[in-house]
Amino acid sequence: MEFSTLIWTTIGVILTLCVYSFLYKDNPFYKFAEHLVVGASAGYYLVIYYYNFIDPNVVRPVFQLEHGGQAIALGGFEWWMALIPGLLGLLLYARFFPKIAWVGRWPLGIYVGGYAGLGISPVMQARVIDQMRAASSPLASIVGPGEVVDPFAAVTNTALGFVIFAVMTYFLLAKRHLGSRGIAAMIGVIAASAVVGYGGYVVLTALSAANVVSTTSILLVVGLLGTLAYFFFSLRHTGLLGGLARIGIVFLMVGFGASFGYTVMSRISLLIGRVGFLIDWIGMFSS
Amino acid sequence: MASSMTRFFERFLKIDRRWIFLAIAIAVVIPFFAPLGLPVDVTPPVQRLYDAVDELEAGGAPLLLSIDYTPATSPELEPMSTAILRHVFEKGVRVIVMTLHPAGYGMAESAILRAAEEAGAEYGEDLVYLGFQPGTSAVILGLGVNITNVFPEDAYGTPLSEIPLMEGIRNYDDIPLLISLAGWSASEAWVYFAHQPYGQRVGGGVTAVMATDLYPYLDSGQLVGLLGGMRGAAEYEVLIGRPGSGARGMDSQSVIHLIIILLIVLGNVAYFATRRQRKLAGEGT
Amino acid sequence: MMRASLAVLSILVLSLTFGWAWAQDELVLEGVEPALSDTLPPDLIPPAPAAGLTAVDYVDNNDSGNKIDLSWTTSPDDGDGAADVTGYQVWRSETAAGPGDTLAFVAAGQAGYLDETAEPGTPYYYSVTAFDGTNHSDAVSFGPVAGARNWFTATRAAVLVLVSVFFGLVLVFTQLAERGAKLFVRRIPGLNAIEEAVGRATEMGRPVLYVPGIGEIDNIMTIASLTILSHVAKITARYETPLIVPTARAVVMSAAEEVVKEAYAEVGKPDAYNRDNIRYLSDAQFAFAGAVNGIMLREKPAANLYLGAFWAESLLLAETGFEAGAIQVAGTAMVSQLPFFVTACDYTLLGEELYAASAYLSREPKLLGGLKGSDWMKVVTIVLIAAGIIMNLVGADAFVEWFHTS
Amino acid sequence: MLRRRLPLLLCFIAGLFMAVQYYVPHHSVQSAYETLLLWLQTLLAFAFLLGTVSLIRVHYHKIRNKAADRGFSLVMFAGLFAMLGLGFFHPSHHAPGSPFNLMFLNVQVPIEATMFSLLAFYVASAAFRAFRARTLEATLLLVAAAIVMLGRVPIGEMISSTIPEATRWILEVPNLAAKRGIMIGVGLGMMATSLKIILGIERAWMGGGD
Repeated sequence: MEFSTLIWTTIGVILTLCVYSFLYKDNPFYKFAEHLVVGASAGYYLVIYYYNFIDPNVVRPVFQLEHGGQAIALGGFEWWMALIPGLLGLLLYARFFPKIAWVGRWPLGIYVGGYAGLGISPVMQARVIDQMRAASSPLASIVGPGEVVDPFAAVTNTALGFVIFAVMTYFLLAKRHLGSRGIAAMIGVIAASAVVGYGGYVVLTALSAANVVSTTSILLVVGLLGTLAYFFFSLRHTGLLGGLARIGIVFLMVGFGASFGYTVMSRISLLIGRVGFLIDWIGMFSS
Repeated sequence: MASSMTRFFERFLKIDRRWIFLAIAIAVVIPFFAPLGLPVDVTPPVQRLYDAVDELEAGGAPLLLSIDYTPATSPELEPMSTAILRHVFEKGVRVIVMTLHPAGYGMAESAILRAAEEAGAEYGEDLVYLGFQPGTSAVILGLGVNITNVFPEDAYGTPLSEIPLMEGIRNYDDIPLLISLAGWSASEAWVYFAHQPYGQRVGGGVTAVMATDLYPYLDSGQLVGLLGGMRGAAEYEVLIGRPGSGARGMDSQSVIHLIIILLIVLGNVAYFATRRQRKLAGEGT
Repeated sequence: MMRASLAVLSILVLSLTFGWAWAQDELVLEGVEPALSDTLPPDLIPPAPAAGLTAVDYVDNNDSGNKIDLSWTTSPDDGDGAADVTGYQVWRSETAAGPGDTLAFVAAGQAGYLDETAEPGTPYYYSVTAFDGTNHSDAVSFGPVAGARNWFTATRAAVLVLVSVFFGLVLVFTQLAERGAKLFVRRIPGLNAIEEAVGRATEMGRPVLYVPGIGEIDNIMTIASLTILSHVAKITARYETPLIVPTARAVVMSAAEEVVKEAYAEVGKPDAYNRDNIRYLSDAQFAFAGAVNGIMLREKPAANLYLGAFWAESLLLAETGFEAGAIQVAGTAMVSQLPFFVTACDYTLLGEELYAASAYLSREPKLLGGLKGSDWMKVVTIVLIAAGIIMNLVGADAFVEWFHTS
Repeated sequence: MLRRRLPLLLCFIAGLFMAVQYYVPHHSVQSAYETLLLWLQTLLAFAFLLGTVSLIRVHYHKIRNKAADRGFSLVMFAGLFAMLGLGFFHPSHHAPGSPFNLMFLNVQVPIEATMFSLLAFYVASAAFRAFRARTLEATLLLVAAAIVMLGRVPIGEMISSTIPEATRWILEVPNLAAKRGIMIGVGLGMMATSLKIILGIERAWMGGGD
């Protein structure tokens, strides 16, 4: 193994340990690494921006009349097209001179407005239209063609169908029929919820057996409806909307649970990566 | 008796957290020296991405791989770039590499150098590295019009017109598949600005933190496949039959997940046990 | 002393690396040599021609009349058996007479080509010949065909309609709010939780800690947080409960100062305002979290409110606050941080609830307009999903296809 | 006029043009669009570097004012100048495997990667000391989290094959539905903000002053 690789890696190891010293408590070694990386990354970004963008797209076309290996004419269209945005870009730095700081707003206006305008339609397509299209497909399934339906999903989907119909009915009736009317009304409402829930369950099972609508599709739509209901602020959360919002919060919490698990996984992966790095470094000496 | 139990739990909850840190550190190190060799199953989002790459023709239209991750998330994403590059070089699929993040520049370069050296891939024929361009959405949209508008030259200053691989490659029409590896919103930007306007097929590799949020894009087909975190990389390594640093980490991951679940359970048991006691004592919660 | 030596040490380490790196050898990219291969034997018989050439104006999302789509039936000598054809040559001319200029060479087995270089509105004549490496077959021709200049991408009509509907809703509600119409927004339960927490701190005679996140001042979560801060400051001012606001951005600190000072003045307690309680701690994420944790342990606030943009530091803050036994209320639209807040805090405002709370409190037209517009657009979305399901079930493909925009 | 109206007007024109060109394939519009895209890229490149200038100013002032922690500001400058030196003046700065890149890979990468890996320890400690199933919501969340955490590591499969199945169901049904709802809500918020910026209703980007 090359000596230079060992030196470089050892620098990395020392800096890694500096950062880990923060676990004991905040200390100068950690602060050293923290400030070093702030400076180094700023320098790195500056160099990368210069060589990848500013040099080939602004400096060379304007001063050396060359762009992407092609010669361009001084004062020609391409020359102006490199010069104007370059000058506009420089105007951004007017903010560091209080007297003319306002000049920096011109390029900023183009920049902020341009990016705002670019995003609108693709976001509508990606986050609304295509999601609507996916949500309205009646035979969504978590198994692809040729895969085996796993028993867990089949059972859970239909069972949840029951729960959802029951909860909805409960909230629908609870507003009007509960309150001060006592135990009898309560039992009545619960019984009605159970009956409707079972009815829903039967209908769902039949539909999915006949391959008209899959239970997954229905759950996805109900979950989406519930989530949107939870984030609907123009009406009070009572009655049907309240029921939907309750269902929504259940879906949201399970979704956040998944995020939680994955986030924990992510953090641990980062630690594993660093530990792997340290162990490989130790391994360098034995080879 | 109950009170001694409670007292134990109270003291237990108050232990210096540096003991927990130490336990985690030990738990993560041990599997490196005593591997459990647990098997990794492949899940559909990974399988779909693998299939999409596997369908590419050797020497045909290239894969565009955007290595958009930064050092902070590299332990999760670097195994992905390594696995994907090994896969394409083994199959003889040509690949164009680029990045949307300045810090991705160095990450991409080191990934390419390693993989190309290992597979004996030739620069300019089997792969080309376009480097970095700023402006995320403007870059992605620009590539749909004409790649040379955005990248007049490759990362090392060679005009694209002089690179054999780039011959006949004008825009997304000539690129059957695009994969972005990122620990930030780059994957979504590729969906917005390459898939939506140009119908480009986009696959993603992201940190586990972001993976669950992208599932709706998988279901709707806006993403052809998704690698989520180190586990996603491990699955891809299984598919190409070359276990790497993703698979190596799965043992430690298993052990620590168990420990964390255990800690949550213990913490809750201790909390509820002491809370009842506190309630009885009239202190409230 | 120690700092100085640290600086010297760092410069020393760096200059050593630097100088040493300098001495390293340069790495050079290897040049690329194209390989030549020409192994076809000479051949005197031309292949049979392709047939049935057609050319149509090709329309897609990015077409301005410059694309013509060609298709043909491959030559009988292409593929199975003869395998004589090596490819097809595509020609384009502006007159019916000649083959014109070579446009492209297409590999054997291909039965089509997309011309993307047509001048919009110009009629062209196309012809295709089969080629075996030496000889061309007879040409098969088609024409004239011209690409039409397009002013509207019809495939994206659905996007335009939905964007217009949504923006219409936002603007109408903004106008209504500006004219003073009473737009109903339900009270967010999280606001009650915040008020209860502040009330509890007052009872206990301990301070309230309000963290507005580590976002910049132009982050909409930070802006929403400052609105809620004003509300909280009015309550603490009334009861003269100390309000500590640690910030990670200098600009956010000065904005927070303004907000709190104004709130104290508004309830007639300008003297109770303590400038030292609005603090700038550090721009660095972990250093900031460490400093806030220090405040929690030393000054023992009874209520911790985390509202704004949070990243990984959410975990560190919520854990220490929980340990210290404070009532905690959080709110952020950073989805990846919400799970930690939900499990470690007493109440959490989820995502859009943060904005809704700020619109509810401030009644500012631009906030209300966005909120109400989004609300009713969600209803439109649900209606369209329902319609989509029905249309899918009855097989009304035209409706479903209209929303296929990419 | 030049100070407030012109920037708002430029913002309006650029925004409106970029929004409308999406529907107009005519080449006159598309070539203007291609030009503006390049301009936006250039402006972003210059804007990104504003942060570097601010950074230098802050640390320069710290050193000049003899602030208590100015030693670390020197460390920052050492890192900055080392990178700039290797990047701009080293003879092989622009080739693969250059010392510039080695410094990136062995200084910047280890520090940044390690900083985020600290969170693994904090998650573990918070798991024990702060994540409580105090409400129905939190309980649901923690149960789902535990299933997913087990289901995504090989050991979960060994305990029971139901765990990975349940994990997949959680991810592809309830998680998907909830995230889709959030996705739509957030998307609408993004578009509303863009609209307000283009129309000059939202002008926080202009900063204060006249």
